[in-house]
Amino acid sequence: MAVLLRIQGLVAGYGEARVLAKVDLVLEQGKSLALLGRNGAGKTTLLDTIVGVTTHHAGAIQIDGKDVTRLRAEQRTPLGIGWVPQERNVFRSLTVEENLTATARPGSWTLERVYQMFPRLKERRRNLGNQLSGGEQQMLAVARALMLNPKLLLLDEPLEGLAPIIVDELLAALRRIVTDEGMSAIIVEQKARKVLPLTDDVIVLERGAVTYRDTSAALLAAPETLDAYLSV
Amino acid sequence: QDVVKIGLVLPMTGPFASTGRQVEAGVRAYMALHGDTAGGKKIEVVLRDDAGTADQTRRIAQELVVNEGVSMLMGFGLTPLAMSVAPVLNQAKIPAIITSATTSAIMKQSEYFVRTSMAGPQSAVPVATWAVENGLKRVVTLVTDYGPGHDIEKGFTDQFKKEGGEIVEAVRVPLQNPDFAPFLQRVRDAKPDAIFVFVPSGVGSVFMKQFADRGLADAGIKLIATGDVTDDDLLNAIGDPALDVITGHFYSANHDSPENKAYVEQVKKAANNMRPNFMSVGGYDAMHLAYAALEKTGGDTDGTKLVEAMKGMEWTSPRGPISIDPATRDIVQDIYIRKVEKVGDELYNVEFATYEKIKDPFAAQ
Amino acid sequence: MLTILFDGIAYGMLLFVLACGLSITLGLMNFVNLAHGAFAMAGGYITVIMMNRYGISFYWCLPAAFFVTALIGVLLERTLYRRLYKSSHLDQVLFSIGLVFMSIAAVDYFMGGQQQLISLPPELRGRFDFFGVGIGRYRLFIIVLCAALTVALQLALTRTRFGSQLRAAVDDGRVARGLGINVSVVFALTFALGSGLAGLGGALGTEILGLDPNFPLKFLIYFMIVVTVGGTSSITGPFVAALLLGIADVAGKYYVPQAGAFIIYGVMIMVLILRPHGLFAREGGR
Amino acid sequence: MTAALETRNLVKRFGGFTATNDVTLSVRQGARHALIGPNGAGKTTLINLLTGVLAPNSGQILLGGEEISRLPTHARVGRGLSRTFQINQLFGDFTPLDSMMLAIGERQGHGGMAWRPLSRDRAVADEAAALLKRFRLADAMGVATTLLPYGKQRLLEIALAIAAKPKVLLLDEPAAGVPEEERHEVLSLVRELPADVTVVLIEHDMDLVFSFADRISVLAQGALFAEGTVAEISKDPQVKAIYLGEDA
Amino acid sequence: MSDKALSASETASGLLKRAGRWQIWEIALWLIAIAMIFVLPSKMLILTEITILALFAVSLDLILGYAGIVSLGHTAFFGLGAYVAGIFARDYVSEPVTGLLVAGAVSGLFGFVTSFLVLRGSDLTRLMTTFGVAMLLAELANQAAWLTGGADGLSGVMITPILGLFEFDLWGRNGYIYALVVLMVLTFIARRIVNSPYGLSLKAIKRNPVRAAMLGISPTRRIVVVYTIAAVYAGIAGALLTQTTSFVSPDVLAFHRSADVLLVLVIGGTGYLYGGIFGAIIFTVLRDWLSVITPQYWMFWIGLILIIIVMVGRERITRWQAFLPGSARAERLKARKAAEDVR
Ligand SMILES: Nc1ncnc2c1ncn2[C@@H]1O[C@H](COP(=O)(O)OP(=O)(O)OP(=O)(O)O)[C@@H](O)[C@H]1O
Ligand SMILES: Nc1ncnc2c1ncn2[C@@H]1O[C@H](COP(=O)(O)OP(=O)(O)OP(=O)(O)O)[C@@H](O)[C@H]1O
Ligand SMILES: [Mg+2]
Ligand SMILES: [Mg+2]
Repeated sequence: MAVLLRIQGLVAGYGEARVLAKVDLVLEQGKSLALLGRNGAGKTTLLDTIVGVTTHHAGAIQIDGKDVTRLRAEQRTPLGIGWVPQERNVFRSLTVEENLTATARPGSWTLERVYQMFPRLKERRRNLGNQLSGGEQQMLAVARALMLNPKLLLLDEPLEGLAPIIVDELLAALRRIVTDEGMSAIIVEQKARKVLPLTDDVIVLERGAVTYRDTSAALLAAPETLDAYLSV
Repeated sequence: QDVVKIGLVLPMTGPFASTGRQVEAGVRAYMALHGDTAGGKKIEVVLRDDAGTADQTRRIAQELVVNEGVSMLMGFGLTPLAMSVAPVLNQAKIPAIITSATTSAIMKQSEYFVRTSMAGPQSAVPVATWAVENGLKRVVTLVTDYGPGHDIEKGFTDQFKKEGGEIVEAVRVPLQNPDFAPFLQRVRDAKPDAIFVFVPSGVGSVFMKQFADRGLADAGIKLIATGDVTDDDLLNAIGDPALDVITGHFYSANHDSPENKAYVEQVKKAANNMRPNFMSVGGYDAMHLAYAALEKTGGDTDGTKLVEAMKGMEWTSPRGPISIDPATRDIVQDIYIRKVEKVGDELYNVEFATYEKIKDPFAAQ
Repeated sequence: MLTILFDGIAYGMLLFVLACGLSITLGLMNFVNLAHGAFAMAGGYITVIMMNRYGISFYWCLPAAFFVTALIGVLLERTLYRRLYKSSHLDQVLFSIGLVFMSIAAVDYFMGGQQQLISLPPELRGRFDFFGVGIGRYRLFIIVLCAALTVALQLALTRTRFGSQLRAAVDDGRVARGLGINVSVVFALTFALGSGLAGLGGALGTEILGLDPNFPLKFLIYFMIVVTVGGTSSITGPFVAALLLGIADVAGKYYVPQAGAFIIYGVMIMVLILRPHGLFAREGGR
Repeated sequence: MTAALETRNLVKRFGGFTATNDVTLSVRQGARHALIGPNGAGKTTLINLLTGVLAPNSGQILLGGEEISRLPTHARVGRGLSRTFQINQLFGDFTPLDSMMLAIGERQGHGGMAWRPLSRDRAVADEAAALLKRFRLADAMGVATTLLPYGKQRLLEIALAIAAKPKVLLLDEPAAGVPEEERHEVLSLVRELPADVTVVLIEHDMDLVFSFADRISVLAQGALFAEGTVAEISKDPQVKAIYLGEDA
Repeated sequence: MSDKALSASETASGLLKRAGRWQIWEIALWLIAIAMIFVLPSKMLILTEITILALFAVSLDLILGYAGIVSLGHTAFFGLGAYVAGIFARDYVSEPVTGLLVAGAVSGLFGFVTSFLVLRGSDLTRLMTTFGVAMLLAELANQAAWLTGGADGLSGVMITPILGLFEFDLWGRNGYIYALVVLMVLTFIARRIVNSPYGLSLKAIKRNPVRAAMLGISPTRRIVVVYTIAAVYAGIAGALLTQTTSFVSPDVLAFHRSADVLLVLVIGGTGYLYGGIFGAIIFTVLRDWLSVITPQYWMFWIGLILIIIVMVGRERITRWQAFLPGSARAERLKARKAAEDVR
């Protein structure tokens, strides 16, 4: 299978500060990856670096075989990146619908389709971004990323603040998207046990470096290892 | 050779910068035409900008006195600016020649003020007389709402009523006023014979255009004004709307005398083809007064002696014959009634009647 | 009576064209651009130079004022402004005031300090009577032009994707870029639009307001009042505010001239006491 | 016995949308009460109404039997109401120490003292230090809040609410963003509070809710949908259908 | 952290003490200001002007730097103080210290009344309401000519010697000493206020009003108080201007003064009280120097300098403080380092 994302020796951070230390990563098309680690391990930083909104210090990033290391964030998106930032960052002075359409790209994900997935958003579609409940904002952020019709979906704690029933639905939907539509996904999540059953591979970050990588099934099968990496 | 320093304090920046520019041009023109020595001393002018702010004026004046050791002060673009230096003069006992500020009240603040610009209503009074003589009986006055405006309104009104005219309405326009429409409409609706106007010169040009645009002239309302409105410097830019406007003032760049010809030429040459206006002639005459006083004292720079020397001084200025009233230290001058006409390609205030030796009507009160 | 209303509307409209560029940069881009008046002044001087030096028709001057000022805007945006989007409002104030000072002195140096005046084409001069209402031709021209402009702007900013992208970029530039919006282009274009409009306003305003190097400071306040009273979340807000203030000011000065200078400030304070975020603030909007 | 916190027929509308629909709720003193419900059910809105961030369209709020619906936020805090926010609300460049000094000083009514140097408030400083230590923030007490890792900020958010020594503490998703393994620890700090402190918890993590709460209210579409003990709610088929899903 | 061994409460009180401690550069600044009396006797007038502007800016810093209220009409209080001092000296008592107190009181009262206008709304709203108040006051001063002298200004203000002892001389020496003493006293008071629990609560309101209210702070009352104090300060600054120049013109209420003081404060930096003082020094000296060199075009250069200041970054310019031992900024840098350790 084709390699969608290849990261080599990546060092990045904020301004002078270096958060990531030599991260290597390969993700194939149609595969999903769980990205785990404690608070402050650098998970968000890694996603942000793939998107292109952090300071890059060294290393290379390839998407779909194209070197994007030198490209700015807005130049990378057209190559097929869909991003759900950790803090949701819904555009506050845009309505729900404007939030969805402002950045949308043509493809199979349309307004109707995301509304179908999140009926709640359809009900609130004339609300301004900052008048949504926490969970609604989370849904909007995911829907917004889908509207970009990406090849690679980057989800930073997408389950946070969602009702249990929605969590289940969303995870099931993500699974379908990855297997049926060949979209790839990297999911950062605190609730490791929720996402591992649905992802193919997993890596664990610690202080900006990858300290564990295996298939998700393997990690699930070894609960002690999981505890060792994730508990305090 | 000894140096006598003259401190010239003017608003060179800010909304009144054009006053400063004109006065400075007048001062420089005088020195260009008459050299830089008087009474055996070399004259040096120290120019400072007060940006039209009274406490700056005062500080600068005080600094000029204590640090630069100037023997005379000169300038002061606005009434409050002049007012603010009065305490300095009284303490330091040096003369200050006012080149621009016009209200009557200033002169009482210090024995050391001498004025070569004009006293507020000086030019308004003859306009009132002329108006009545020429059959304009019902008049609306429109002045800018500040000291000089009030003075002029009163000067005009008093004289106009005395001569038997009727003031239909007195309108005051705020100093910060972008649009004259409501005021002009009010004037129009009052249907007077004429409107008498005083607004500061820059604003005057805007006023003139709006006056023309609103068709007041077509409605049979004549425009009479003090010369500020048809400022020589701006007259060409105002263009045709200014034609035929009647104003009374002490200076026109078109004044027919050899002194004036030389003066206008010199200013144009030195200041980028700028036409001198009534403000610059104030600066020119201030320099003349300073030179003449120094000649008279034989170079003595004692302040009291200089002021004494200035009192009663008479000379022919580019504006015509003028003198300093020994009692009030204020200027006595002829006021001309002028009409805006085309002279060659350019517009000028053409003088056609003269009221001689006009004093500040309020000085006696 | 109706004449006063008409004059008020025209004055309000003029205020609006002058201020709407500011409501774009301040309201939409959240940049406190006190140099807005300097752009308006640039438009004014472009008109003056074109008409008085080269005798070009007034009608050509208007688009020229718009485009040349917009170009100046873009140049400054690319070189200077762009570095300050993330700075605090106070930094922006300091910077833009600096720009105002420089522009005042520079214009003074090149053009002189005196009032600049233009002569309108004859068909725009004077007035005509319409059922007893005196209508100034030029004022009518301003009203028509501004009304068209307002509608166009309102549509452009609320109905187009560009409008959404602009607001998104302002809300959160980092995430906007991460989602593929070319924030710097969006900002540059918007800034160009804002300064172009200022230039157009300056060109239109020269005749009525006069033009001298102090223009940027003298009128800044009026622009700010319009934008504040209208609220910063839309274009219609400032539009209505400009009309309200224009009419209140003109009518107030006509009927109670003694209180002339108090009116505009009084109205502003009243509105802001009742509606602290301006007349048309969206709840939760900026 | 009067309830610690009570609402009567509380209604809040945003335009035509009813976010809180006639909610009548009673929480007894010392309760560990959880408030759950689908996204957008109106939980945060309810907390905002209770604390005075929003004004209700109608209805009443009673704190310890006293009507507080018309009081401004700070007055409600003064009467013993405190909360954390769903999204951290901290003081940017304040250090945790500054923040705690502020919170404790205010509780003791020192906030109006303009003439006493902060450093002379020894008692307040000691209490602040003790509380910071309890929340594992002692090492970071001199560091600007924004520079702290998210988890620490979350702890500070909760510590601030507790510093007010509330009678009723409202927690809006306190564990959001905290890793699975640390969540229980956050709540254990809350559980350590004196037994007479009433706690109302909003949370979507059912493990936490079920282990923490003794009573649960379910909101849906702005209205009270169900109420009962943990056992009752967790088995309620309707709650499962609209909120919990199958595997809870 | 080096002091890990210390108990938490000792660390805490250590940190708190350090925050309020007198810094070397502060003391140096005041000593230099005093030394000026002997070193630069010919510059007393401009030094007085700086001192007055500094006090005015300190007053603005109290509301802007600490409570986060931007004002474009702060000169309302300055001007009011100036007029009150002038009228009071003309009609009642011409002794300056009395006048100062009266002017401060009247200004403070006006500040108290108008403070209710700045309680709500965004920055822009506050900017414009304060501005509007100042403009209304300016217009009032212009219209009430019987009291204020209108546009001509209030003349005939005779100021008798300070406390009956020290006369205002032409060199401005006593004027400077007088203004400096007032500035020092008021700055010390302000310093004490901002380092108190009350000061802390102001800073909190500025940073996050929602949370501040949730800690039981009533923003209204705190803001009203600080606004009133700032008004007193500004009024006293205005009175100083009147007394050292024995003249008041409507200019004291003009817009450019509000703008200038804002510029001054922003140049010097907000929120540490001395910003106003440094700003006043920089701004006045620069302007005076430039306007002597080029009376017509000094604005251009001031503008350029402002832009350069912003472009280089005010932070970077004021960073000099960090290199002084024991400064608050040095502490902050150290804290930043400590933050890394915590991770
Ligand atoms: N804007 C920033 N500037 C400087 N440092 C930052 C910034 N954002 C994060 N950091 C630091 O970078 C490190 C990694 O943070 P990151 O957010 O990537 O971790 P994370 O694994 O996503 O943690 P969490 O589980 O809390 O989301 C942390 O030490 C954090 O303090
Ligand atoms: N200012 C507002 N204007 C309009 N609607 C609003 C406003 N604030 C909230 N809402 C709506 O009210 C509803 C309730 O929101 P609330 O934040 O109380 O939900 P919640 O129960 O806390 O949900 P979550 O679990 O997702 O945090 C939401 O649908 C939201 O869109
Ligand atoms: Mg993260
Ligand atoms: Mg919520």
